[in-house]
Amino acid sequence: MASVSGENAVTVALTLTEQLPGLQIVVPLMGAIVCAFLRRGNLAWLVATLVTWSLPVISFLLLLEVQESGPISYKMGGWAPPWGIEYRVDQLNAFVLLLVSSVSAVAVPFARKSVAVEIDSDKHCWFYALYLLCLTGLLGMTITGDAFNIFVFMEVSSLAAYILIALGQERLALLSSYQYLIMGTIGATFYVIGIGFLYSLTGTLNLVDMTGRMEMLGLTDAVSPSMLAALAFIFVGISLKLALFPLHAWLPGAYAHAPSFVTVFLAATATKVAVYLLIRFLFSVFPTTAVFSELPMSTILLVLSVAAMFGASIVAIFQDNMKRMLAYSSVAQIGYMTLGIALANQAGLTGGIVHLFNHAITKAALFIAVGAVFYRIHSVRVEDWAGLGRKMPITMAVFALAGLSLIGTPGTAGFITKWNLSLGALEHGYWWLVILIMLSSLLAVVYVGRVIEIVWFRKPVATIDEARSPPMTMMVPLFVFAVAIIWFGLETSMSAGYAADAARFLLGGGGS
Amino acid sequence: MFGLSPEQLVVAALIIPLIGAVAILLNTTRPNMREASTLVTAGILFLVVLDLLFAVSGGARPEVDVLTIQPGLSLVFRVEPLGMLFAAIASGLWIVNSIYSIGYMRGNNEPRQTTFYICFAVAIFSALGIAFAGNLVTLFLFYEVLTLSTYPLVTHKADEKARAGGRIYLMILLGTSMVLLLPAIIWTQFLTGTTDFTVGGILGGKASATTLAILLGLFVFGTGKAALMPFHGWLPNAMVAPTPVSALLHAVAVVKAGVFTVLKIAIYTFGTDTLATTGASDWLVYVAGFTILAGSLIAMTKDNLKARLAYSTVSQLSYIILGAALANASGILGGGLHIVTHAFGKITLFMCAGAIYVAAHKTEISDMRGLGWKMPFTFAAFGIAALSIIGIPPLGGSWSKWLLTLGTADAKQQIFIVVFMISSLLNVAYLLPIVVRGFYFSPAPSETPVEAGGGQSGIAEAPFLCVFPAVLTAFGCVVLFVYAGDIVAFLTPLVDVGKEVSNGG
Amino acid sequence: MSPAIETLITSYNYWITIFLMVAGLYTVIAKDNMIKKLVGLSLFQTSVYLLYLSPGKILGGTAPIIDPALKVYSNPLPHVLILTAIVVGVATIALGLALVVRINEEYGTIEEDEIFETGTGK
Amino acid sequence: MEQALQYLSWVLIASGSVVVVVGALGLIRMPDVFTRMHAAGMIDTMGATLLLAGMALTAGLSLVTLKLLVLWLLFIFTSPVAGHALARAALYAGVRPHLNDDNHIERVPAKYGLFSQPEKEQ
Amino acid sequence: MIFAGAAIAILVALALAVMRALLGPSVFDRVLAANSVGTLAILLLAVIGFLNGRPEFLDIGITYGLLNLIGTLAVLKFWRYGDLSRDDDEEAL
Amino acid sequence: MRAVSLGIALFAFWLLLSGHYTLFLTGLGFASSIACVLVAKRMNLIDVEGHPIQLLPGAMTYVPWLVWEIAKSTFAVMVIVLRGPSAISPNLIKVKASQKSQVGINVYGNSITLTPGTITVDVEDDEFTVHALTQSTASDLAEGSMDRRVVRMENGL
Amino acid sequence: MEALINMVLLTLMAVITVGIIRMKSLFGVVILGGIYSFLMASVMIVLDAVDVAMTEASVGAGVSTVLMLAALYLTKHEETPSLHSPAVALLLAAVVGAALIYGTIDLPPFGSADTPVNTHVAPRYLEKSIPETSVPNVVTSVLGSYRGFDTFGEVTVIFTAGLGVLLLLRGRRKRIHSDVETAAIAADARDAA
Amino acid sequence: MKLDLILRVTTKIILPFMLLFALYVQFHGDYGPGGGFQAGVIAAGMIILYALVFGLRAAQRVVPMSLVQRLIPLGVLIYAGVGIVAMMKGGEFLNYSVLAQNSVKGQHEGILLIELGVLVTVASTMVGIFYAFVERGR
Ligand code: NA
Ligand code: NA
Repeated sequence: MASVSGENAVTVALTLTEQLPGLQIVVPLMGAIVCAFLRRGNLAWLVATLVTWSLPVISFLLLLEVQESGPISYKMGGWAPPWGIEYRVDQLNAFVLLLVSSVSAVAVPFARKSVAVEIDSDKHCWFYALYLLCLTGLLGMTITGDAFNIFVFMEVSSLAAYILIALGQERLALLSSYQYLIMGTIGATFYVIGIGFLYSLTGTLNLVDMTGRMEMLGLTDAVSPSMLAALAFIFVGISLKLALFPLHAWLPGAYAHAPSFVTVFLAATATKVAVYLLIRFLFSVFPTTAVFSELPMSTILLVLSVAAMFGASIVAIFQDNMKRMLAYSSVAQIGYMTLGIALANQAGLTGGIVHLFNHAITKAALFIAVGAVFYRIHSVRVEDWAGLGRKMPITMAVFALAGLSLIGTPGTAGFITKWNLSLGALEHGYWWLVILIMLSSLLAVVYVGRVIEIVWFRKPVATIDEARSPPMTMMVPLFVFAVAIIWFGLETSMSAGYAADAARFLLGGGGS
Repeated sequence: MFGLSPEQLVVAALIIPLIGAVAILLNTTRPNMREASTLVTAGILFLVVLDLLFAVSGGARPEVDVLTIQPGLSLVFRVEPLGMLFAAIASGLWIVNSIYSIGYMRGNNEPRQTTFYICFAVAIFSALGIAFAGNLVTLFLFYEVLTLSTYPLVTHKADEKARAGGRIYLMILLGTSMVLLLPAIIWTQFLTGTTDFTVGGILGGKASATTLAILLGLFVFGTGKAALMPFHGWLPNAMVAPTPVSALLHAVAVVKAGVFTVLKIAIYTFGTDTLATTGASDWLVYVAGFTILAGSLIAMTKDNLKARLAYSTVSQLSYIILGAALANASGILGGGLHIVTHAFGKITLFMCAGAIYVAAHKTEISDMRGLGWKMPFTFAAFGIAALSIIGIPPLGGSWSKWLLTLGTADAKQQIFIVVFMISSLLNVAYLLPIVVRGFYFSPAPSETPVEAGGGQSGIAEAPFLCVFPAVLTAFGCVVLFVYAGDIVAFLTPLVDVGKEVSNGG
Repeated sequence: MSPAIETLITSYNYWITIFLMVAGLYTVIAKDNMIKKLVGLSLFQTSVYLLYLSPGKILGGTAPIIDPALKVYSNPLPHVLILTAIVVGVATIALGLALVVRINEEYGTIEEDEIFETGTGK
Repeated sequence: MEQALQYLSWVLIASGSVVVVVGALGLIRMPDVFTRMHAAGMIDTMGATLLLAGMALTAGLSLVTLKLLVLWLLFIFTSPVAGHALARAALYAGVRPHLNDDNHIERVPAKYGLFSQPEKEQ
Repeated sequence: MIFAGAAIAILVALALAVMRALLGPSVFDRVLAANSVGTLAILLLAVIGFLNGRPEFLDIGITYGLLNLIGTLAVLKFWRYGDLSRDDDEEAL
Repeated sequence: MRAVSLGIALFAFWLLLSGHYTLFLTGLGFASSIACVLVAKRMNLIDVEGHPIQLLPGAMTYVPWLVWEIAKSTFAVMVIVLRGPSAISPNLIKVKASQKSQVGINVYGNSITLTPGTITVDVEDDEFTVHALTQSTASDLAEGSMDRRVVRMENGL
Repeated sequence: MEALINMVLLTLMAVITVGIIRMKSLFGVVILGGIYSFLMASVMIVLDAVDVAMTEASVGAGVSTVLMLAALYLTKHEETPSLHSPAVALLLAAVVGAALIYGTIDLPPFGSADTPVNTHVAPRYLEKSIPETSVPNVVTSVLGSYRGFDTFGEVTVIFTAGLGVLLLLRGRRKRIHSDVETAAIAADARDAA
Repeated sequence: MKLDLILRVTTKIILPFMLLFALYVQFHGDYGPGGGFQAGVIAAGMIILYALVFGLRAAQRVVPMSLVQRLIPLGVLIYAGVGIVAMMKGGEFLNYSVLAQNSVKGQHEGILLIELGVLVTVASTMVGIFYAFVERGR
């Protein structure tokens, strides 16, 4: 529109619909700025909540538009790609945008009471500002079509996340934050190195243009050394961010010691966006066929995924800290997502992508339940929860339900993932992989079952004397996620349906 | 009876237990109302199921498509005779078991009774879901719900032993179903593009004999509730639960759901002809035969009454699996009938065991000498049920064993006639002595029995609500002998249509 | 200049870049002192600047500030990217230092091995 | 005239270069931090002055020359401050200058305190 | 050509200063060396400008000089007091 | 008055740096100069010390003299550096500053440091502690010609 | 000549880096870090990245030094010898180094004008900066306009870090030293093993 | 003991010029190296130098922490504000061309404004971080 050339350019005014991609980022960012100016914590929470609630509306409209008329391009600053930064929404990231924004929207009311007890009151406004910044960063990484812009917003979200984690009450929060900072920065730097190679090879930073240039310059037929190095660095960099086993060391501490709301938020969104990036690069930036047929990419991912599914689950079994246990469970669950990538066929990729969503709602529910308990009894040690089922029946029931989803029981969202992953595995003839997927679920039975047993079938301990149902701002998100877990276990046109669209899109055209 | 269409009846049958569960929950603080809710629900449900039974015997095959989760993954109910039979037993025995539960739970002053009745109702709901499931996915869903809803019942006592039993229960049932059954279902979906239960089966011609044999293995071992060795361990361990729960597990819902699933898969997923022609199930005959014998032998060694009954169940379930594995008309019909006859026999035995525990606090067989004179009704009922299990006319169990024997002959597996005979002898050896001890020995002089009610020689039965149901079901065992033919006739479409299909094809 | 020397000269940039990267990464991983680790992280990040700037340099070109008298300019895009990277880097280091200060307050040490191997430090 | 200025410029730059190198050499050769400061000071003052002046002559009367003047002023203002601060801090921190006689410790004013290990880095 | 000579001289001086920075031994030796590196960097910058025929980027040199001063004073102030900004009623640098 | 003078100096500095004399940029320069003056005022920088215009006339002659002094000393120190450590005889001496103003003392102290061979190590009221590289630089300083030159500059000569 | 200056500066940077790694005094590390930045900035000048050089000098030699010193004041000045062997780190770093060397094998030659980098997107900036934005410094026009959104993100990063440092350092000290902390640390160590 | 004379007098002289230099760098980013970020660092450096020599309390009298805390988000607000105004005028976020009648003029103004935003945030953040560290030691 504004590819101006000196003279008075005739600008065609964009409609509100056309502005949506920009608004997806601008709205939360303005929210963050407003919160930074505010002085009253409750007001900041209100701003954060309203802002967060507006985001799923935007992403849903974007998704509808993508479904209807294909990828949307939004020229930041009015400059056409590859000269300017392009926001590009297609089937894949429209789904991820909706995921991130809607899960955040459901979770954000939980923050009110939780933050009130866990964070010093003079820090509330900036806490919410940082939360919105983190959200902005995640959405920005997802929506942008520019490789370097991904890095910038990755850092926005990462820095905000480091701070949010450090605000946890225990001193271990600081240590975890520091370790996350180191690992996260190494990851981001690896990513930048990889992009540096790609830029050197193609001369562009726009993802779509990059693919086009690779074809034009004949880089797609075989994987050249520089291309391989680019792939390796981007892969390792993103894997650090998504906590792919064995690069997951930062995650358990970060999740375990962050303030409850931060854990809920990060567990539900942060790693998902990183997985999205991996999918984006493997399926739509790099020459997919070359990467998957010439290189042992599938094998590497498969092995690491299975290692995550088992290794992390086994470690989770031995955790006494609930948050830490769920954090290790997250590492294991990330294995399912990457497994879907490794399978690289319609059903498998659908399973991997839909698990982004299914795991998000499941883990959000679990961590909210943990946060609600912490709000009442100030402990996340499983031993201190004995008999809690009597005192906080609904919370614990939702915990159990979400636990079932983690296990992958039919009727819950988690089942859908395993169903599709297994179909994907069978398509390759990997019947043993199906058994492995199910065996790893069995490990989830062990660690979820242990908690359920302690909570429901143990004599109450003194620590839970004070326990009672959590406040409404916690109950409502909990309830919504519980309904979502069942809903998306039974009616999947919104989850698996869109995931399948995205997978088809990725496998079909090989990219945008 | 209710003026509802068969489809509406299916929906009603599924919803009623849930409504009952809510009613129970709402009456948490009013025990009488709570128990009344249970009974009323069970009664209405039974009537609805009966209504449906008549419809089905009249040839109706109601089908309810609930929803499509994603392409190839849907929740469907489709009623056919075998499932109808299972539903009828489950809902019918629920009434009896509820009456018994009230007596038992009140008599023992058990805690957390509301949870107990709710879980019971949900378990019945899942049993009906399994019975009416129109495809493997639906069946699997309710199969898992059944496991989960019965887990709190098994762990009811909430002591370390109960928790351990619960752990084993959950791990084996969830474990086998997730690691073996679910992959089998997904594999089936992958091979055939559907998981619908179809007359004549869906796997015929879709895979090699070896694949089918492996798949059958996944299915059969994956159905941990069928307690085929080596996945039987949960059943004895679940004995820590209160007796009504044992009755539920052994007779009403859980193990029946297991063997029902095996039969259903054999008939509707593989198709008896496919199994017979490919020989995919040949190996299973031997595993089932082994379990029959091994179960009985172990039962012999148990002094704890419930443990002995548990191994008896392990053994008896494999009769049904063997019927499925034989893959011929007699085998299938015998298996189907055995579900019914064993249900009546075993529930009677368990209710008697519970009555003995409530009245005399005895759990070990060796302690029960002379108890029969104090508890004559209980021991009489026990005796009748034991004879039915052994397979002695004029009791129901004799028919099902006879049909199964015919099945082995049809399948040219006469060796299993010997297995049946040995097993029956073992049955005699481990069941009858209990009755005999009860009636023919007086208590050992060394013992100083502390009697619950009355003196040394007086009648000291358990509460009426405990004993009456047992007597009722014992009577059922007798009645079944008379009506076995009707049941077989009701089940005949299973094998008839199969023949038609095979003839046509 | 002979082509061989020219090759040496041009690849020298990459050699040193790689050396700096490896040295930085080594420092981050090997050192236990948290400030030293941050210094290593900083070195690692800084070395990336060269990776970007080197390909953008055109020998004989000058800074990309348009002057009617000049024709050949080096590529401005890597400069822009690296400006952003520098800022991101310093922001990260500042945050890391703040964390280290707090960790020192809580644990009485900034040596990772002391915290992890002797329990809780102080 | 122009030629003469050019030569003068060269002379200035050449001598500036010499000063710079000798100053840096002094940085290595002198025995302690104070004496090294004298050498390093030459780079900031005379070295910079000569080089900047030489460049200014090359540039002629232009904006560049004016900026060179600003740069020179900057050196003249900041160099002695930094040098003074350095010497003072060193002295207060206990670095003892090597003086030309043996009893130099006594010759250091008492207010700087008594120190045992003059050149140890803390 | 004379600028090339100057550049080489400055590089030699830089190398020597770097050497002193590495050798120390005291922190003040290193600060001194760092200060000299700053100065030499400014001079080198100017010389490179003349070598390339674009000498107008001397602003960068001014920036170097100012921040070099800040850095040096910060180190020294810190070394003297362990605090970067004593208030004026306390003892200052 | 001093503020106006500082403002003019700053604006002159801007013009010296700018090189782009459009109305817009010059206006910005003017505004910037005013802004800087305001900040300087807030920081209490504008006084005899912070903006010593009174020294300007004297500096006209003092600076060339100082540069020449620096040149001479540089040569001397270069010789010493080349001869090696054996040529030095470091000294710590006290020097009296006879300037009346603080700025004057400052100029003297900085001049000492600027001249290779001597460094002002410490200032206490009007007494400097000076580190001298050799006996001769010490005695040159003690002789006091620089002190007198700075006083002369202070007086505007 | 440019290339020679470049090489010497890069060599000095490598030398300084070794010094930084080996030096135990964190003070020395900070000072050497400042030197490193000056050298890096000079390399950037050689590479024609004048804006970057200005930034690197002000950040590296100014801001970083001050911040590091401030942190050192609040912590401690000396690095203690490590308890582990650096073998793993060395191995990892070597692997990364090998990957980097491998990756540069077929990168376009240094300094050449007809590489993809210098022919694809960049020429348009150089050509159109003045007509489209009237800004002769192309770095500024790309930074401010063509890729102004990146710069916006960059400002957001600073904003975030600013909030973060202030939140962390202006807050109270923590008081909860959980009694299970030792266990958690032990668990970490075990998981890492 | 009083402030060291040499430091005090010299920094007093340099400081105003340093600030002016920062503004020069800010406004000449179009023509030469520099811009909001570099200017912000130099301006912050001026405050830091002032604090180094005259003490933290003196510096905070001139630039109080409360002001810094407002300025940090203000800069981002200026930047985002330019983008949003562009959106409201019918262009994309940060499309400066629509800011004025003439797109080139719009671009020029836009760049000027966003550089101002960068300056504000960078300078205030650097000062804020410095304050935070130094205060922590008290
Ligand atoms: Na001197
Ligand atoms: Na600029």
